[in-house]
Amino acid sequence: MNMHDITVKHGQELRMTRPDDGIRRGDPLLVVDNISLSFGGVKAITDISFDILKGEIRAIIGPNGAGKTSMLNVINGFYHPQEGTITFRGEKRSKMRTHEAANQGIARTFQNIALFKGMSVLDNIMTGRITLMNRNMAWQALWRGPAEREEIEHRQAVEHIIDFLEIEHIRKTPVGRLPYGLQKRVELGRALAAEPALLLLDEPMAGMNLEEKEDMSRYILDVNQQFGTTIALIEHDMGVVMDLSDRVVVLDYGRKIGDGTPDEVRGNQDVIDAYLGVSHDD
Amino acid sequence: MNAQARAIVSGEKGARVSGGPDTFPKYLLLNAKRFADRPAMRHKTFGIWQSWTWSELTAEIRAFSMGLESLGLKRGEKVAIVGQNRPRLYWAFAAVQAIGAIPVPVYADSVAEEMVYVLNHAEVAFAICQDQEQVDKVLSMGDSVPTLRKVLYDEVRGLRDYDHTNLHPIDGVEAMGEAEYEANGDTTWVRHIEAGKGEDLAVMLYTSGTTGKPKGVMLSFDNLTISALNGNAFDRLDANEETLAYLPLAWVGDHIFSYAQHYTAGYCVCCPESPGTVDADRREIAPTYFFAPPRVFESILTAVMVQMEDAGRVKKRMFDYFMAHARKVGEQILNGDSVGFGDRVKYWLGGIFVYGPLKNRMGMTRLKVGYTAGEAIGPEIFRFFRSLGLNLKQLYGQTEASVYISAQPDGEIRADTVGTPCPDVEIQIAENGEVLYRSPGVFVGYYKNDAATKETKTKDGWVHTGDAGFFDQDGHLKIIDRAKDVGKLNSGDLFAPKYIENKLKFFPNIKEAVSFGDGRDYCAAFVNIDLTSVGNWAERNNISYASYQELAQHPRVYEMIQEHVDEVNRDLASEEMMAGSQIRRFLVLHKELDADDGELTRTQKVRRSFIAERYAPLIEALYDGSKEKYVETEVVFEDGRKGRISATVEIRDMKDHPPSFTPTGQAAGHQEAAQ
Amino acid sequence: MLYREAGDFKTTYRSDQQTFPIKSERWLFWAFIAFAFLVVPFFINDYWNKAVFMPLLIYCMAALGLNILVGYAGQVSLGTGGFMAVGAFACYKLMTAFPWMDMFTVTVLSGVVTAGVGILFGLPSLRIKGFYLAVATLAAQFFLVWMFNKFPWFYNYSASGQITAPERTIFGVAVTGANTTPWATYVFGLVLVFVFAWVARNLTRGRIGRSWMAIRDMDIAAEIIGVSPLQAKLSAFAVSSFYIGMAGSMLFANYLGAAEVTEAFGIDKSFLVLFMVIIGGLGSILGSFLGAAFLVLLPVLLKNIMVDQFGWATDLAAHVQIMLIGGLIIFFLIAEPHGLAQLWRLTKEKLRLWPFPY
Amino acid sequence: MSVELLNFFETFLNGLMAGVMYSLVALGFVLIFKASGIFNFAQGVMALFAALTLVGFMTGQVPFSHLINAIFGTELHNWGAGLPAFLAILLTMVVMVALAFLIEKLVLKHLVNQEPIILFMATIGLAYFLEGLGDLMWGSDVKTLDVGLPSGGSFWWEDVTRTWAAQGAEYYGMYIDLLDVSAALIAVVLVIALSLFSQYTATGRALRAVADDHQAALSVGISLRRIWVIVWSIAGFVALVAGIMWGSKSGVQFSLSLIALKALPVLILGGFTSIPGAIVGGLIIGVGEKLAEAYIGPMVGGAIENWFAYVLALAFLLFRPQGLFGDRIIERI
Repeated sequence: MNMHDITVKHGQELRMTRPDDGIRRGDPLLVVDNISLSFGGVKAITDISFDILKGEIRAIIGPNGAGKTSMLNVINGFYHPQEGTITFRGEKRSKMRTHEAANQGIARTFQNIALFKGMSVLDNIMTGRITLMNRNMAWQALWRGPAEREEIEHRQAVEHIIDFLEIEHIRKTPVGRLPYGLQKRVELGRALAAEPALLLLDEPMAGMNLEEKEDMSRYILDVNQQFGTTIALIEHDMGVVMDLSDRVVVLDYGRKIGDGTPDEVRGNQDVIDAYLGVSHDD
Repeated sequence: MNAQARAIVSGEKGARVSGGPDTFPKYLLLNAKRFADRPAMRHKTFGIWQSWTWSELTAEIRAFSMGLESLGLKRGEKVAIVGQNRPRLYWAFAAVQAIGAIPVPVYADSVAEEMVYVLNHAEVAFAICQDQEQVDKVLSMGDSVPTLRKVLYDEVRGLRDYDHTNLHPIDGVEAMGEAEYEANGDTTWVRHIEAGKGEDLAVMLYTSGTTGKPKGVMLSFDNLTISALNGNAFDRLDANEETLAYLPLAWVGDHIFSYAQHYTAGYCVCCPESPGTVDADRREIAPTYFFAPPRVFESILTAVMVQMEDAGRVKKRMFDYFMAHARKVGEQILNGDSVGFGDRVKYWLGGIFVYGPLKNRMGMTRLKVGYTAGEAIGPEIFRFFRSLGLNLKQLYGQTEASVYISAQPDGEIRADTVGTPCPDVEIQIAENGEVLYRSPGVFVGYYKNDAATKETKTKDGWVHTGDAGFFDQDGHLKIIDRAKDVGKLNSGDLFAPKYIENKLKFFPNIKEAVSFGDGRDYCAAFVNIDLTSVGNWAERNNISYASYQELAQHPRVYEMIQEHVDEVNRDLASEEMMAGSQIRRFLVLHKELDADDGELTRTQKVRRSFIAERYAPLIEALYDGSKEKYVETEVVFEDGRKGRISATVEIRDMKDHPPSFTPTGQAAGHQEAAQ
Repeated sequence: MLYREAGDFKTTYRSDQQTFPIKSERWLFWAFIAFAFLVVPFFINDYWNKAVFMPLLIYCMAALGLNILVGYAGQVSLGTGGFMAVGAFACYKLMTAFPWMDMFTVTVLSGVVTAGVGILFGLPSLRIKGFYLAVATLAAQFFLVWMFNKFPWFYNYSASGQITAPERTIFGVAVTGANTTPWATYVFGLVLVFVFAWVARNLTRGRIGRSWMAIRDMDIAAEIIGVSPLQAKLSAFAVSSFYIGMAGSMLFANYLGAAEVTEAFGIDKSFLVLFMVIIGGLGSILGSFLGAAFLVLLPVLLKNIMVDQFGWATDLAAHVQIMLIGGLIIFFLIAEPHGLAQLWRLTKEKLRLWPFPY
Repeated sequence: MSVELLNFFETFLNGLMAGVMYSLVALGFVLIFKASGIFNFAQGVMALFAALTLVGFMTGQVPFSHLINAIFGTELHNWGAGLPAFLAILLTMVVMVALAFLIEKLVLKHLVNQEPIILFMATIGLAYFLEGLGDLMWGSDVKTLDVGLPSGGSFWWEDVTRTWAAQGAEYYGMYIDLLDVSAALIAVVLVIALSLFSQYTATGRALRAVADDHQAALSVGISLRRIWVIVWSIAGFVALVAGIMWGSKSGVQFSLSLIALKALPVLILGGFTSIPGAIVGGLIIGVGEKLAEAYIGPMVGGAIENWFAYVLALAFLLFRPQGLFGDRIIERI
């Protein structure tokens, strides 16, 4: 961030994505190569490969238990696959701690809202910027000076996100008191605050009514278009997925059964079978 | 009309000193010097009140203005300004005026067709919009506004992918202006400003006339600056005021309060975060100078009462106790009358426990002067605010007058008058009761509508307000109705339907009233009860009812309404011009007047002629002496189905009060409040 | 009711995020501080200092520290007594090894030493959570007390096994030893508590505080969005122990003068401070003060009533007192599980909304 | 067998018997934790309170005598006659059930759905309260308790073991306290009884249902509050037994309440919810502690039993965070 003013005048633009990393729009940002993951002998993911291109919205779909969330967990380093490699921004990832993925520019939201219940909306979103803040404890203890300046710079950025997501009125409300739909939006805000290169959304519209879904779709599209953020999302609502995403990868029982544009996937017989078998699944 | 009414009543001599700036851009340059580091404007955005001093404001406007010129805006061209109360839209006024072009603010909530008319009629060259919504509206007009060359916008959201050949973000325009300033300085710009003169056209405000197409009221810099300076002097407003800009930009009131007075007095105008947060923003800012139409005060009062309903018993009793005391002595204390020591102590205690916190919650702690105008305010509402010690006053104004016609001087406040003529304003009452005025604020004319101008403004500068009114014994103007609606009873007495209806509607239990009398023997009325209010009353009194109709026709409801009508009659009897038109008979309508049925306009105004036709049998019954009448009415339900409802409606007789308008009889009704 | 917030608006982020955003509260706060600094020192006597003010200051410090760990970072600790002992013994060793050192330095360094020990005993928190961790911190409590008992080096081989504070001064004024005056120790403690309460506020309002709270509220999500659990948890243990160590040092050097580890720093200290934090309010700096005040003042009050007023035997009074305190703790937890700070917040909210109920 | 080996066995055996006692106390914790999610810190004080009450009944003390005397200026101390042990135990049991009832009524009922730490703190408050109450009712002096359990060393066992020593070694046989033996036996019986109770009685099954899933248990009509009273009564019973045994051994005094602290490492080792965990964990801790005291203690100056158990449990936990009998934790998000 390079905003030094204490007050933000109108129209100052917020940069939501990281500085250019040499990857051009349309080139692979993340490549998943032959990943397999198992828990105590139970295979959750078997030999999956796909890529996510910079600037696209990539959907990961599949019936319940297909391994979608596990896949996201692998991408952001929470699970460590037994086999296969992940290449992010051209670098092959070695085994790392979970929070390092965030440092590399991967942010995400969660299927079951994972906000920090004891904190306000503002603090939750500020927490999203934790990887971008670096004043040490001595500065923090003194506060006046560098720590406060840093805090204010980031507050400005966060205020832009609050403005973007239209949650000004709940800025200082503890998140626990908010209705579900708003919590989802705050969670998106927290992920955006990290200025991610890759944004992972785990069922961003689960449990929402039609209106809320439309709102959320608009925000996702706006994020993608306005900030050029690459997005990978899991979603159950097929209509939403097909409208939003540029390309879709389909999982079933931990295996990849389809990959391509929404239209290609729609015509794929394996995908149709998989979904027919579980058509009752929301 | 008697001889006194024909006389011209004049306000004091105005405060204008010759030699001062005569246009707003000139004021801007002056303020940048005299108030350089004082706050000029604030806007709640990104969580705090972003603020600009006068010198910062000037820099912004200069950049904006020079950018507009770079874009090709020429002297004399019109620029539409569309949106809510945003700093940049206010800046746009001065930026446009600086290069001699004329701003034309447009109601942000008007639909595209209305907007097309205004933009076309005004022949705008540029349109400055707030956001995507307004830009879409303007762009949707396509070629139907052939003069339109450029569209500017404030908020970029959603507009990124639009074709930007003729669409510009204000940011970009300011950047252009800034670059120009860096390169060539601002001498040309300042020369433009100096070329402006007081008699130049400053702004065009379109009035949404009740009939016909909107008319473009042309106001000159002189009109506005003189009116504003007079207003400042009248209420002793200076650069220390803070106001909240929340009313439509296109409305003359906002133009005076948030622009003309802002520049002439040099005070700070605060723009709310969004229309939905106005209440909270007002609480934060606590304006010292506040203006609102009666409905705003009404909704504040309603909110107070509703919340107090849910308060604990002790708190509620304390509230009631102190509010009763405030009603007793609050206004007297505010007016500076002598009040006993004990009462003062009690009022002081009340200030700590109730009035202070209440003002704090309403954001009126710092209020120096507040105005209500636009229509008549309910006396109860008016008194409520005044009894808390808030200096709320009434004002009578018009777009054509640059607002100020008459206003209440401090200490001479009454709920039912609109005060004495403002400084530099002369008023006379015409033969038919119509109020005429003449002042420096009188508009130049209607744009491209000489016929209408002639109709409204006489050769020697008198303007027809279209309102009927009279001066009372103390020289205060009282407005009774639209002049064309005022009729005569067969007895020759004046019949002012809206005046009577408003008196009825001041009772919370009465939602709507329609009175009849023009060309008849006596005055009679339909009354519509207020379901919420009467419903609550019924609940408290254990009256059960199954429907609106049943409640409306309940004998005890009738009794209650009868009392209200009687009180209105007593009130009317105390007024010289109205004593003859007391309500002789009334009925309570069995259904709620509804816009879906065409009985009300969409803005909730009564459609008198339609009602007269639809309920002809009832009106007939009002005048044929019958005790009740059976009616059937077709209604449209909420889901669009049609149906019929029928009822037998009771009609009640009232007796007249003897006239009591001698000065000694003035004690009646709410007039006791004065002095 | 007493709040007049209208017109008190914020034009900068700095003023928006200040500690007391409401003007009247700011005034109240500074009036209180002025009273504590400018009035109390002139009227304080030995009884008030020993019975009320010093314990209050010391436990405020300890409660602040524990609240950072339990309330902000969500790591339950029952080792407070042990960490206070570390502070006390560090203080003793520093005082005797470096007689020239002034007491501020000694106290702060004792805190630093304790912070180191705290990090060590905080390591298990990386693997275990909740009650398992709470019980694990008991290991610290028992081990540390045992250690200070068993190795005479810690108490300089004194025959009694006690540590005794020699006289040390600040600006020539004695704050430890036999020649202290009540106002000197009081002001010394007050300055420390004031400064470090301010530091605690600063630490909890920014990045570090948020990383603690994130770990507390949802550790996995916190980790995924980039909070390093290692840093967050260990820094919480370090900072918390730092405060508790200083409190231990003050308890020993400025208050008791002489201490024996099992008696002065037993497990009941751990519980006492934990009670303060819980009754005061988890995750609230104000709560730490309120909790400490409540549990320091209540026994004084009870003792005054029962022993001085009723003339009961002290042991009987002690039994009634412990019972009452236990009962009151339960009562408070039932009445307001979020502590006195929450009670204060609710009252404040009520007063701000006055006369409206919402 | 060498003397060293025999000494080792002796230590081991004593450890096992101490371990059984630990298990017993730990069991009280586990029962309550399983059924209500409460980490009942008052378990130790409950044992003290039970023992105090038992002694009070047996010696015929007047409850609250100090308080009454202080207020009314009387000189009450003793009824003049005590109750026989059997009757006193029965009566104490009634008191403990009443206590459980009161705790549910006055405390737990009002704390439903609170966070675990709040409940935990409430039990610490309860511990303070009971400690004060016990002292207030019966006085804080050290009392002896004798309900007729055998005590003293077993000569028979000494004789038997003396013969195991290698020829010519200077060995006088193993020492074993009969009180420990009987306590261990009673504990074993109690543990078996509790296991059977929870396995084969309707109430026991209800208890387990509640432990598995509160919501589900509620929805099939198990009254949570009744369950709580029962669990706390059982915990009171366990506390009584523990109180009798520890009280008989080392007198009834405040330190008796510290047995709770002994049981805590057992809990982290065995897991808060596992009955077998409590038993096995208790034995491991008991044995480990005695061995450490005997073999490590002398190296560091002794008296390490206070903390050794904790460190043992902690070390264990670092390598196996899910405890002895827990399943491997897969973290989900």
